[in-house]
Amino acid sequence: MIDASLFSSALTALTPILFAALAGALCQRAGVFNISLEGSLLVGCFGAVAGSWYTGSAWIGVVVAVIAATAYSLILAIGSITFDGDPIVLGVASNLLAVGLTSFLIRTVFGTEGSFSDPTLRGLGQFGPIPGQSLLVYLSWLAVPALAVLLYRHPWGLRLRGVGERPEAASSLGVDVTKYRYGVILAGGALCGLGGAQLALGSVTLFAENMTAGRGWIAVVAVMLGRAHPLGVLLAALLFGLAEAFGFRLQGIGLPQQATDAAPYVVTLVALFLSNFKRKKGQPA
Amino acid sequence: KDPAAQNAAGPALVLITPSPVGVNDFLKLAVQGIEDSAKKHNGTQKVFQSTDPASIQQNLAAAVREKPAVIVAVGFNFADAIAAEAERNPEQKFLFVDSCTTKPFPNVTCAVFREHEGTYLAGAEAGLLSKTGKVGAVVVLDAPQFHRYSIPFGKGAEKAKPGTTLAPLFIGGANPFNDPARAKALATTLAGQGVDHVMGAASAAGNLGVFEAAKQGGFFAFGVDANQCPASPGQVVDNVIKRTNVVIGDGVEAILGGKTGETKSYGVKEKGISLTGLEPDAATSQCVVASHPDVLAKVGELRDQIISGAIVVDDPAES
Amino acid sequence: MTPPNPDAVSLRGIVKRFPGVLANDHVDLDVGAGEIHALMGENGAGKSTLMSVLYGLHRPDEGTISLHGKEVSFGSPAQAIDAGVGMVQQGFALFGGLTVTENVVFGSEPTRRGLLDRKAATARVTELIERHELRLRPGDRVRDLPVGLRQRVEILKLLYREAAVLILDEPTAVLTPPETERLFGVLRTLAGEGRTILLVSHKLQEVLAVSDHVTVLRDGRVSARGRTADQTAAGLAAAMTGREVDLDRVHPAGSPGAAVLEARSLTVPGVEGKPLLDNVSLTVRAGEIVGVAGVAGNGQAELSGAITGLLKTGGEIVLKGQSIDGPSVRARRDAGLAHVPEDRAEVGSAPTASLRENLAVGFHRKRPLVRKGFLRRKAVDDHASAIIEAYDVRGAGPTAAMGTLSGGNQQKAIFGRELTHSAPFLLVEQPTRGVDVGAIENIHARLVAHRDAGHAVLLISAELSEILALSDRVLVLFEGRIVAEFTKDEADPHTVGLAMAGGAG
Amino acid sequence: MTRVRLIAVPVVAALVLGAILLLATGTDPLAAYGAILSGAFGPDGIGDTLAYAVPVAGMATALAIPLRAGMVNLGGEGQLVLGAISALAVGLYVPGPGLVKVVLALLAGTLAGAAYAALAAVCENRLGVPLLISTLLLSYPAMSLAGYLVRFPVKDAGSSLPQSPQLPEGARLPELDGVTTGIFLVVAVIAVYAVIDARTPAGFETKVTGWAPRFAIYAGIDRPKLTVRLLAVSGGTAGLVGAIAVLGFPYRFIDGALITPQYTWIGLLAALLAGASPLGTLLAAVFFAALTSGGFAMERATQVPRELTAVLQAVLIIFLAATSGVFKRKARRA
Ligand SMILES: Nc1ncnc2c1ncn2[C@@H]1O[C@H](COP(=O)(O)OP(=O)(O)OP(=O)(O)O)[C@@H](O)[C@H]1O
Ligand SMILES: Nc1ncnc2c1ncn2[C@@H]1O[C@H](COP(=O)(O)OP(=O)(O)OP(=O)(O)O)[C@@H](O)[C@H]1O
Ligand SMILES: [Mg+2]
Ligand SMILES: [Mg+2]
Repeated sequence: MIDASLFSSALTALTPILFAALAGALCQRAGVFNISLEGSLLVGCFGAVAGSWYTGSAWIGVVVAVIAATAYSLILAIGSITFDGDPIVLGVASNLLAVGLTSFLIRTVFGTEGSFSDPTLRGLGQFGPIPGQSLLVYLSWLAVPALAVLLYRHPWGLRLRGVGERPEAASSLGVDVTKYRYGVILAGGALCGLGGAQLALGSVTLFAENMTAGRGWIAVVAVMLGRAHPLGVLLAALLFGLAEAFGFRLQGIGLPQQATDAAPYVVTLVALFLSNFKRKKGQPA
Repeated sequence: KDPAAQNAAGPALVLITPSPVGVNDFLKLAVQGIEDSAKKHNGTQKVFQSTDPASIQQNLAAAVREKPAVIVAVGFNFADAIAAEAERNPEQKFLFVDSCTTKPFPNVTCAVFREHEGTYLAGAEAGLLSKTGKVGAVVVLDAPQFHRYSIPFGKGAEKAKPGTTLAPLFIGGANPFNDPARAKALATTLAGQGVDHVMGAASAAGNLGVFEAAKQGGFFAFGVDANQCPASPGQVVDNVIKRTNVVIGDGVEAILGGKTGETKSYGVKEKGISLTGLEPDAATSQCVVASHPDVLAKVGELRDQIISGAIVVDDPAES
Repeated sequence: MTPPNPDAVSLRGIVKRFPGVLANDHVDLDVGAGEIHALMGENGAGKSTLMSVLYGLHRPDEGTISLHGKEVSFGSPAQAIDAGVGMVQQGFALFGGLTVTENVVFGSEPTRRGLLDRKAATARVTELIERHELRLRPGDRVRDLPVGLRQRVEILKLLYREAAVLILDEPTAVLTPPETERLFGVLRTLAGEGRTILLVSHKLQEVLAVSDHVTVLRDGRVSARGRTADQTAAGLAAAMTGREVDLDRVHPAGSPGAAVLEARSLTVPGVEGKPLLDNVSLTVRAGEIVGVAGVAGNGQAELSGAITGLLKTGGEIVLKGQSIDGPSVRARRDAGLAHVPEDRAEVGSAPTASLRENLAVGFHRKRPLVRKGFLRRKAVDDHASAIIEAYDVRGAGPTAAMGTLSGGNQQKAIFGRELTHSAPFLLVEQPTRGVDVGAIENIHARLVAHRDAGHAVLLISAELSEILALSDRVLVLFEGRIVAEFTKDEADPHTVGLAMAGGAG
Repeated sequence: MTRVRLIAVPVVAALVLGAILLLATGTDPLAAYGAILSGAFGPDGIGDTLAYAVPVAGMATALAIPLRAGMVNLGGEGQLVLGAISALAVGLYVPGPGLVKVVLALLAGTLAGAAYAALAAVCENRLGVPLLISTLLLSYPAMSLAGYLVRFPVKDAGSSLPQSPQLPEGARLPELDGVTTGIFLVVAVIAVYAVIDARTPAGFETKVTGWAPRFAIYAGIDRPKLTVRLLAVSGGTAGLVGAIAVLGFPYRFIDGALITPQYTWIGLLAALLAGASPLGTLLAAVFFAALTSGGFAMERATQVPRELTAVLQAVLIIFLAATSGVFKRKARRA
């Protein structure tokens, strides 16, 4: 049941989720509730494939993915910060927009539907010692300590956390709240772009409608479970990835797919219960 | 609006698909079939693409309002909707491909496939080629209809080389028909368990994930519906092809000729189902199996046995 | 015209408008270096606005700002901070989740190789704490600190930024007399170092005690200014309100009747073993105001939570002979409890909802607002109009959003709503925090009238003078326990103040 | 007047943006918009629009109910599916005359959805998992369970697909011109919601909680209890919508059939857009349904991709959020 390929497939499964969850954590720290991760990932997927296709370079594809997802996250940024719109409305709407827009673009740009791929479409290729993993996988792991340092060892991180806790206080101390919030949302968009690029050019080499299949929502849950700390978020994503990979194994021993599908969600829910239960016990009232 | 359509004197045909055509080989063949038919009968043709059960119903109703000579619907998702429309519109002729209404209707002609025969043959190839004695399948959903791509694969492999075992995995999840990353992860998982030949029935996008896993993991895969070997040359052994275009051509012709209400089943014998490797253009197909003439010879024998009735492949969907 | 020795701060003709409000109307203000300058005025007179203009939070519509004779213009607090202006805002600008050091260096952090230099930060903060005897621990989380210490963190922030001009907006609103004394000690030292201090306060005695000069604003205009030594409390009050105010009114004692509320052994556990509320028992009788004095953070919030049911606690509470320690907030209210909470904006009202709806809350299940299960629109309107009229709630009428009312009017509306219940027992918390002298007079009178109508009142206030003016009995809460009890006659500022500081335990 | 402008400006902006997209793809925008309009409201299209509006408006109302108290239920899909499968099971297995079966099935669907959503509320109250997360997470296992049921114990013997058998003739909700008679139930639910919201203490308490949660608790509103109640009503409504869906054509549960059309998400959007006000939610839901069915009609008529309407819809909401006050989180305080 447990072998190297379990971890390898868990690793593959969790990378896009990890990128998105780090984006979510960053936003959460600055007091922005970001549920548009699913849409950002999907836009990243599309950007990656389009970029790679038109330039013939997967890495330019990654850059395009980052630009596209960052641009897309402007919707949340402008809507929620400049116009003070409700981030949940904007999140739900922009997720639907991502599905509609990428489906629309796949028809108008690639002249096809459902999915786009081509044998000549460049993927990221393998990198490093672990089979089947792209450079972006390692980058996602590096992003964890990098963000932890940024949040807890860099002046920006201190200000960002202050902005998240009491924006009006931060602003009275000369910190430009708007700038920080725009910063985290756009940086989150960029991270989701990387996640989308990994999904569309790292995991596989194609774009399919709605190919994120709920990974952005899992990321939202991971932010919660990981308490918006980069390390916690990593653990949460890892837990989910392992539970999913483990679910595949359970199919192998004869459980119906409909039963194993639920495994990662149930595991996550139980983990949430346990972590909250512990916290409650340690901290009365 | 389309001037060509106005001028055409022949019958009007409408094809309704259950999901966007795009790169879906099965649906692409269906579109090809309707186009060929329209050309052949000097008629017109339209394609309505649906996305979900609600739009299937809408599109079917819209098609009925246009009163074309034949409405062609492909995909099992249409069963209930066609039954309802056929009952309500006894004058309207339907060609229902890939499935049939539970109750027969005089105005509904059905064309179904026996994919399991093709899968069985593909399994035989896998059994012959497998070094590990383990074959697998990555299939969209854990349901009898889709078991036609897994169970017969194991049976064929076992027949070709006794002792070969099958490990099927199903995609499921939030988006089973469009989750290539998950399809790839499942194929990789199978490889981790020692499987070296994987049948891919993971949807149009999903199969590409399976092929990529094969490329990375150095194992082999099988495609479905059309020749998918060019998508990943050197990795795809063979394909279970479904000649939807031919079947639609036949069906439309029969209906226009006045024969309606039948159900015709297409298998290896009727040449509705085949393997790319067994086709005349196998050599140029870029399929791995083309370079294994010995395997093809043995599989050819099995095919003949199926045609003659010496071998009967159980249909998992019947159980 | 230009004085030879320019003032440290000089505001000339400052005008600041908000939609529909002229907050500052050609205000001039000059403050010399080393001076403590008090700024007074009623609620909404424009004090905070003026100070915000000086601190770069608002841009003036007209007028100029000069520092040491040099005209400046601030687009943001960052620029003001750079120019040596620091401000402690009304209601603090601290981050509870961060440590003292982090709060202090926030916005101008020392760095080493691009990263936060925690060592340097801690060293600098420790040094400042020691030099000014602020008695803080740099590593403590601010959310764990009592209000008095938080105030010191704010001061520390200004010192860290080496502000030459310190603005303090109502810094003593939440402090006890000893804490206030300590703060003033620090302010005097800072002034002695040549810094300029601008102090906004409603408290006449404090202003008289600590400031060198005073400016009074009324309706956005300067209504009086001069050397503090030349002022009297009554004169300042008149300048603020435009009328005579009876400042030192101590209300006559009530005539207590039967016990209405009896609480026994109320306990709220704390994080590290030490309970936040420790075995507190008290009784409040009909026709009696019982005042709970104490430094904020000594269990007041827990006591209130225990009585209202907003906090789950151990112990027993009996209201009018009926045990209510199990039941919900609603059951307690039904049993005869009314409550004016400390936090008017978030707890006591719904700022986005209309005044009418805010006033209906609590009455929305009872006749006459409800008949046959349905809310009657007319009854809801009448109810609101009645309270607005009776309590003189001024604003744009019953359909105006609660949040657009001035603070004083919000307080009146909430008072009106809760007093209208005519509940046997009323819990009032900090009824006059941040409220100007005119409004205080009004609120106090209403509380006494409520008591005289035979209701029991428990008054929790950090304002010792308020406790002494109103209470028939005074309880002192210290570290979660009641450490002293005084009758109206026994209670004087000195002894009660001593008990509040733990001197009676 | 200003309200009209608040809505009109974003609508026009979205239309203009859509027109630019259309011109970019070489299509006459007027023809495309005309096709959407006639496809949505023309004699042939209105039925499609209504058929689509029933589940969307139903789900929108289901999600609006807790949203009124500021609680976001992201688990509508699970509740919808669970309601559908429960109703189906009752319709299939409970003996009795048709009408009784239909009533029991509707009831079972409602109860199943209600119980499941209430469970999410309990997760928040007792285990501290925020409602947003608990509803979302619980949704997936419910969908898996329904998939499992129609794959094994409740499978359609005649079919090889993950779908249930059809309900017997008597145990169905009849259709009127392709629209389920369940539409009356949905309208009734919305009417009841509107009255409760505007005229009862319960509706008032819900709104107070939405305005200011701490104020509501202070005023004696028991938030945990209210959460359970609102979620139960929300899930119950979602379950009822599911029950109506399976009791209507094709009279069976097909795995995934209630999920792929995105009824839940579009419903949520409608509810959010309308600030959960009962009539506003209904209007928004019908509007979205019209856009969707009009989109398909447009594609059939002009070959313009139907996704255009999805884009229009989302762009419209984003413009609305950006230009009007309807989504403002909190009115600023003095
Ligand atoms: N941001 C703002 N927007 C609109 N009006 C404001 C704003 N800030 C202050 N005001 C209004 O300006 C006037 C002056 O307010 P300011 O806060 O300066 O009063 P204050 O003297 O500090 O009162 P208090 O004693 O209550 O603190 C008031 O009418 C107030 O409502
Ligand atoms: N942010 C705001 N937006 C709109 N109107 C405001 C705002 N702040 C205050 N107002 C209005 O400005 C008027 C003056 O408010 P202000 O705070 O000066 O009241 P006030 O006369 O000082 O009363 P009080 O003594 O009760 O505080 C009030 O009627 C209030 O409704
Ligand atoms: Mg005021
Ligand atoms: Mg002020």
